[in-house]
Amino acid sequence: MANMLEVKNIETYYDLVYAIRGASFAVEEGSITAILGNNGAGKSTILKTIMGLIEDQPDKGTIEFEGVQIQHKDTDEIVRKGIAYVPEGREVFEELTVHEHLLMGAYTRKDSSMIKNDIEKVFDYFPVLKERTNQWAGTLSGGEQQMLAIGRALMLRPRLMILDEPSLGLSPLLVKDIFSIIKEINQNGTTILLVEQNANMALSISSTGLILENGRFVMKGKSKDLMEDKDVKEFYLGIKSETSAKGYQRWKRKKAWR
Amino acid sequence: MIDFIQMIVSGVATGSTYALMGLAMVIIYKTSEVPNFAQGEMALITSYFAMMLLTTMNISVYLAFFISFAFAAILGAFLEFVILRRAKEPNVLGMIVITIGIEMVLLGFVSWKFGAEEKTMPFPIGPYDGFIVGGIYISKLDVLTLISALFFMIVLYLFFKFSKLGLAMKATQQNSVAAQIVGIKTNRIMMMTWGISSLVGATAGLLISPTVMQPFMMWDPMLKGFAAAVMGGMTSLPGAVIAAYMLGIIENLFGGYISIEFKTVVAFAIIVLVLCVKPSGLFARHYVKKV
Amino acid sequence: MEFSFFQVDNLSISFGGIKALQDISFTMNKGEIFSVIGPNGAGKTTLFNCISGLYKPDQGNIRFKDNSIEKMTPDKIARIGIARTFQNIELFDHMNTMENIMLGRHIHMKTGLFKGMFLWGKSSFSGKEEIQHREKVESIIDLLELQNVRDKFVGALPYGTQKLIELGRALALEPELLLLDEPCAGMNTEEKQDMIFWIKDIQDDLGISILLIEHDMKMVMDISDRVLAINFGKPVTLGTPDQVQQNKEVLKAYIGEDG
Amino acid sequence: MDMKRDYYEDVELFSSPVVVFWFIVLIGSLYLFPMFVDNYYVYVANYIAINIIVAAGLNLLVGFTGQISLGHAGFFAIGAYGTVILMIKAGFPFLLALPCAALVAAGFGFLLGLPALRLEGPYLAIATLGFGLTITQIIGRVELFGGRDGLHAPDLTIGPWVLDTDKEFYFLVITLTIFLLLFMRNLIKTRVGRAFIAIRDADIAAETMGVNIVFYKTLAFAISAFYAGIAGGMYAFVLKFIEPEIFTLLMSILFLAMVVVGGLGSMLGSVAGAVLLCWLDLKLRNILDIPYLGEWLKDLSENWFSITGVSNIQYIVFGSIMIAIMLFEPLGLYGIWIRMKKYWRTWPF
Amino acid sequence: FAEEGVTDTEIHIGSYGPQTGPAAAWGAVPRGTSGYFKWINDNGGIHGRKLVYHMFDDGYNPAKTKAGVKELQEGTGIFAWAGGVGTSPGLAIKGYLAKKNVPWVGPATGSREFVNPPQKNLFAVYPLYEGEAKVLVNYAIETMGKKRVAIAYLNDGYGKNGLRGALTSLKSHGMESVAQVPFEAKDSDLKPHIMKLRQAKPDMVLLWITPGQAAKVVGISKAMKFDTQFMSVSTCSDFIFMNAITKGAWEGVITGTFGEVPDSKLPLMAKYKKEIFDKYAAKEERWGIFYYAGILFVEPMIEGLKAAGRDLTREKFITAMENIKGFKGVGPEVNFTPYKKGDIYSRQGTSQTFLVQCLKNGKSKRLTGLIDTK
Ligand SMILES: Nc1ncnc2c1ncn2[C@@H]1O[C@H](COP(=O)(O)OP(=O)(O)OP(=O)(O)O)[C@@H](O)[C@H]1O
Ligand SMILES: Nc1ncnc2c1ncn2[C@@H]1O[C@H](COP(=O)(O)OP(=O)(O)OP(=O)(O)O)[C@@H](O)[C@H]1O
Ligand SMILES: [Mg+2]
Ligand SMILES: [Mg+2]
Repeated sequence: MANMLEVKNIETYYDLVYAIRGASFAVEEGSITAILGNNGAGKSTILKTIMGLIEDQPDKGTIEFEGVQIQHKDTDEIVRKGIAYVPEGREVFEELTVHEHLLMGAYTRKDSSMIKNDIEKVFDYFPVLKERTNQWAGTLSGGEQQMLAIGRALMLRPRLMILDEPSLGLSPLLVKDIFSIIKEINQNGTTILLVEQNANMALSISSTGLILENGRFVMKGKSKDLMEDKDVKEFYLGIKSETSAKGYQRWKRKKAWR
Repeated sequence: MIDFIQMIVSGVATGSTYALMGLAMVIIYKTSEVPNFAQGEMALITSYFAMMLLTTMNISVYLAFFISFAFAAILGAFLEFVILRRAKEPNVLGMIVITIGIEMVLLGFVSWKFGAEEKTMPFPIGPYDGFIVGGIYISKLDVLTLISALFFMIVLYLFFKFSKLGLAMKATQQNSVAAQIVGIKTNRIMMMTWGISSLVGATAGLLISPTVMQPFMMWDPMLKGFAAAVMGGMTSLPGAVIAAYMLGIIENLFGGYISIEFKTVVAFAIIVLVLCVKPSGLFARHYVKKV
Repeated sequence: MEFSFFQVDNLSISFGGIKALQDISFTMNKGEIFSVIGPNGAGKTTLFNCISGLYKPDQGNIRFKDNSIEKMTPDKIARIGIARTFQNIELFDHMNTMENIMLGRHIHMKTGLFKGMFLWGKSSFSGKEEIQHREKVESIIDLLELQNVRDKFVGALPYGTQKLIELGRALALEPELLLLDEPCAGMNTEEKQDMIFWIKDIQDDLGISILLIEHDMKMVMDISDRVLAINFGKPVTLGTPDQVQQNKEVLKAYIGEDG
Repeated sequence: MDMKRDYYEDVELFSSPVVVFWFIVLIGSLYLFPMFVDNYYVYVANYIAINIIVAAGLNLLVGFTGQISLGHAGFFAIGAYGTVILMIKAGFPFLLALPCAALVAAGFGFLLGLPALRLEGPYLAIATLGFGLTITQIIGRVELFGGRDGLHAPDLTIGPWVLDTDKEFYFLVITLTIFLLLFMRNLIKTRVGRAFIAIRDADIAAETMGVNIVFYKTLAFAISAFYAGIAGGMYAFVLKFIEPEIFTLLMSILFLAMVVVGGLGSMLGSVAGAVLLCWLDLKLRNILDIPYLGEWLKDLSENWFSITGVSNIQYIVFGSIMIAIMLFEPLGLYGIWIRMKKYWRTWPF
Repeated sequence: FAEEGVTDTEIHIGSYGPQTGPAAAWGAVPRGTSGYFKWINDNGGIHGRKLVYHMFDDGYNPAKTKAGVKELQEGTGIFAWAGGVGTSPGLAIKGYLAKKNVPWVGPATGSREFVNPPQKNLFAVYPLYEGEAKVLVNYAIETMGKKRVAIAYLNDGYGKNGLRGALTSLKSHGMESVAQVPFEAKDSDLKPHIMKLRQAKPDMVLLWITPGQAAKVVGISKAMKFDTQFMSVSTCSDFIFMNAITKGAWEGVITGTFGEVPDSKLPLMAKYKKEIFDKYAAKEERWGIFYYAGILFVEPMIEGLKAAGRDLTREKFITAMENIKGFKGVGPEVNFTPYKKGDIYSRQGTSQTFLVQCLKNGKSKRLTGLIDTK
């Protein structure tokens, strides 16, 4: 299958902080791709770079979406090409209602007749939101905001959906729901790029997995293979940590892959 | 009684000017959370531009006004495009200083070009034309200002209410990053609102000009317009207009019955009182951050 | 009257039409780790906001030690020994890690306006005090292994690190009761493990009682002494982790049918 | 090697002997300055120093506590009038009248801080702006304050000294400025300063950490007003004559601009901002005397603008500089300074 | 040379006035002075010396006035100061110049503070506002038979001086004002003020406010059919201008003058207009009262400089100024006397004014001869 998104050798700086140090990867059309990595590895930074949210970045490298280079384009233009983004930390409009958020999510769409339908669909996915239709997003609970951010992105009917830790702050039940929703969206033809801390879940639904360390990819492969990998098991899936904390088992200082 | 009615009428007249400036401030604040201190001077330069057209070129007033409105809109959009957009990671205070800077540049420019001496703009309706109804004097220019203020309020209100744009503007103000990621062209929206706002403000300037023009003529209307906008809630168009008329009327009644020397400041005292009770103005819901 | 360390009685609060909390009651013993679980929007954070004085409950009391705290201002409540972290990080972005934690020492310090103005080096009153409290802060930094970010502005630090700093800041208050709102959100397995370790440490070594909100069931089950489950603002069940985990309603509404 | 190396350093007044050296050089040259320059420059220095005091105080409010004030000319006026009136009417000596007047200003600051507790952004801007305008209006109407005829400052004596020249006054001004700046610097390094910053960055978190928001917000207003009051009291003696209309909204705006242009939340920035803007404000009137540029501007005026309005170019330059600084460096002059330091440190690589 | 600001070929004179800011309309005054000095220089200067004129913009901000005056006085060295616009800027430097004993002639303000108490170095030429107001009210009562006088005054030194004068006159006639309405310089909405005035049903209203405000008050009052006799201060005596900005409503208003009116037939005025204004003024300058006031205020200074002779010192100059008697330029007669404590007229050179009325098209009609205001 063709690559929908192709990131080649990008480097990103925050002022003088060198955050992404030459990262390349591709997202196949119709696939679910997951990026894993430690705290501060630069996962969010990669996504932000793709979305054109960091001014004048990437410093080097190219980003191609369906064959068109999109680096250094305005965010709204990138969005208009059919990429939806669920940012880390939700980024809701505090003083807009839930309903208004969903309308805004469909801002770029022309087929206004379908919007109502899609709103209903989002409410189907997240019934809580329906009860909160006219509440200001700023006063929603953390998890509700997260649902709203995902719902807003869905409203775009994107070709590619980029999610930054969608399960953050959701209840176990909802985490399961979210992943099945992601799967469902994917089956309906949307390609997914996912950043997750919940490696277990992420790898179980994705086809490709990438592991980021210190701004570089250190491992790429089929998710199935990654799940079998010893290091991944140890560091990301926590398989070895069966002994509970009550046993005071302390994690060894972690060594980085290099 | 006649005095009382006359004071109300005068208050409405004054309020109309405030309302126009208030509307203009609200429009910009709605998208960028910046109180635009250059609002008055943007209107000022448009007024002088209109006067220049009228006195140096032999064209009709209507054409001249039309060109001036276009000028105002372009000026607003231009300022946004050339200056405000270039601000690197702007904070609100930085933006305030930038608009103050713009204000000074425009003021300096007008004073440099046209001098400080008072002038009046040739206009088909004279500044002192009016009619007297039952002993009450109503100035034609004031009526025109009133109509313009209401016209702009209604048109803009409907426009923002029933177009996606109104919501998009609010979204931009709330969180411009989030606005971008739903595909809102925040830059274009900003530019457009600056254009519209400049046009609305310029109307106030143009309607003051037939009476008297000098480089500082827009200060008082701008401040009062700002005050009205704040009292109305800073994001509500009808709020700004209602508050503007309240201020105009209160000022006139206060001046007439209580104390004329504190007339100018009573507006501010009332606003402080209002804000003590409603910290986000009369017509805005107060948002308390949830953690 | 019977004495208990921390006690919530019939707490209710609503926002407009939404009844965020209805009749929540529980008591906590000293030294306990007490968890609150529930679906999103159940009212867990609202409960914390009531305890820390940010919301004034419509009904009910909250008692801490000998004080009735539901009408106190947040700063008073902090002073009598309740500290908290936030679900959506609320750090002071323009301070570095050390200063952020130093703010947690606020209530223990005495420097006021005048003494502050006369900070002439380390032998002045405020200088001495500053140093003394900084030592405390450094020990927290050491405990949470934050040494390599101690001089960095917190705004640009990774999410997980920020959560840790929040914990450090709350610890600096030397509270008797610590409220943790989803301390592990956004952390990977390894980091969660560290966090669990620290929370245990805090309970055991410092003797601080902990009221915890967390969606990671494994963690909740691992470390809590007791668990309260709420849904739609109403209590569902209260008991040991195992009891709660078995509860049908909890399974259905929160964990998911298959457990 | 030792991670805890600056345990004590931060607390010290000076972080190293080198800094002590430069500080002494700076203070020394400040005190020797009047010996080497025309009296006019001493006057300008007094004027600037006074503005520095206001800017430092305002920075505490705006930069550190995150409030905004467009009414500082009001506090400045209270300080000026308070000092003069206490001296003339109540016979206070200057050194007593000045702090008393500043305390009155601080009291007003406290009062203004109360409604300000719940206000933010433009709402606070309008409230403070109204305060500034009201103060001058009241002063202008009350005969005790000399009304619009203004007041003449009495002779300034401190004990046996008569300070009637700019130079003599300079030593007083500069001493006070140095001390007030040091006080401020000390204060913001301690618990109180941290509380201010905490309130600005995340007020709710600060509150739950035990910071009494009501107290600290009003305190910030009060301190800020106190500084403005002290500055105002001295301003009365720089001008020797005060009149309500001196304390305009434009003055408040200029104060705010100093703080923002200098760099929010930076003491050094406030000093730089005050120096730059005051100096520009005084100097730009001579813009036409600049060789070549002046002539060119004159030509330009004759052909395209008006020669009678030519002085207004100073507004254009002033405004442009403000815009330029804010456009390129939101942290203002302080930000530029940081950038330069970084650049030199890595120079020439 | 012996004296500061005087060389073999030059005499340095300083002045200031707002070229920017809300009061910039007054900026024409020092520009008029500038034209006048150029004319003097081109006609041979004074005893072989040219006048070097240093004028700066203070934006009507006293702090800047003081800075500029000090800079010039201490940097360049100024022999004497000429003109200088505004009450509060002037008061901020009055003490400074007194202490240095630098002569100062003709500050462009009619406030009492500049001569009360008199100061050795300071010679005022502008007729006192107080006196002018007195003359106007006297005329209204005595000649026009007005009974109900209302006063609109600007709430500052300028307006208060006018108010004081008007009240003095009323008192001497055993009358009281029917209304006193204060204006703020910044007020732009004047309808409440007009309402206040109208409520008092005056048959004469004295306007001691800014020209722009006066124009508005008269215009709106006419439109409101509030018919009364308006009288106003000499700063509003530029009838052509006032008539233009009121669109003709200024007709009938009576004002005082501080010198000739701009369209005066006086030969000296015509000469000044032709030889100074037409030659030296910028093209957008207007031959209005502010411009020629710049000439009027410093005519006595030139007289004094001439009289002081070639050996110019400040001492001699002051003495020469004190000996000016019955000098007549384009303004009223100027008389100074040797310095005497408590005698304000030893330093207040003019005390005459005459009244004019505005006719159609801004022409003026002289109503009275010169009236002494003492
Ligand atoms: N605004 C910023 N300015 C400077 N440095 C930044 C900024 N944002 C992030 N960084 C740095 O860039 C690096 C990558 O950060 P990023 O947020 O992409 O990590 P992440 O992998 O998403 O971590 P997390 O799991 O915590 O979300 C980190 O070291 C962080 O300190
Ligand atoms: N200030 C407020 N105004 C209106 N509604 C509010 C406010 N605070 C909370 N709510 C509502 O109360 C409910 C409980 O919110 P709360 O934040 O306590 O949920 P939570 O249990 O912490 O959920 P999560 O796990 O998602 O964080 C939510 O539905 C929320 O929308
Ligand atoms: Mg991230
Ligand atoms: Mg929560």
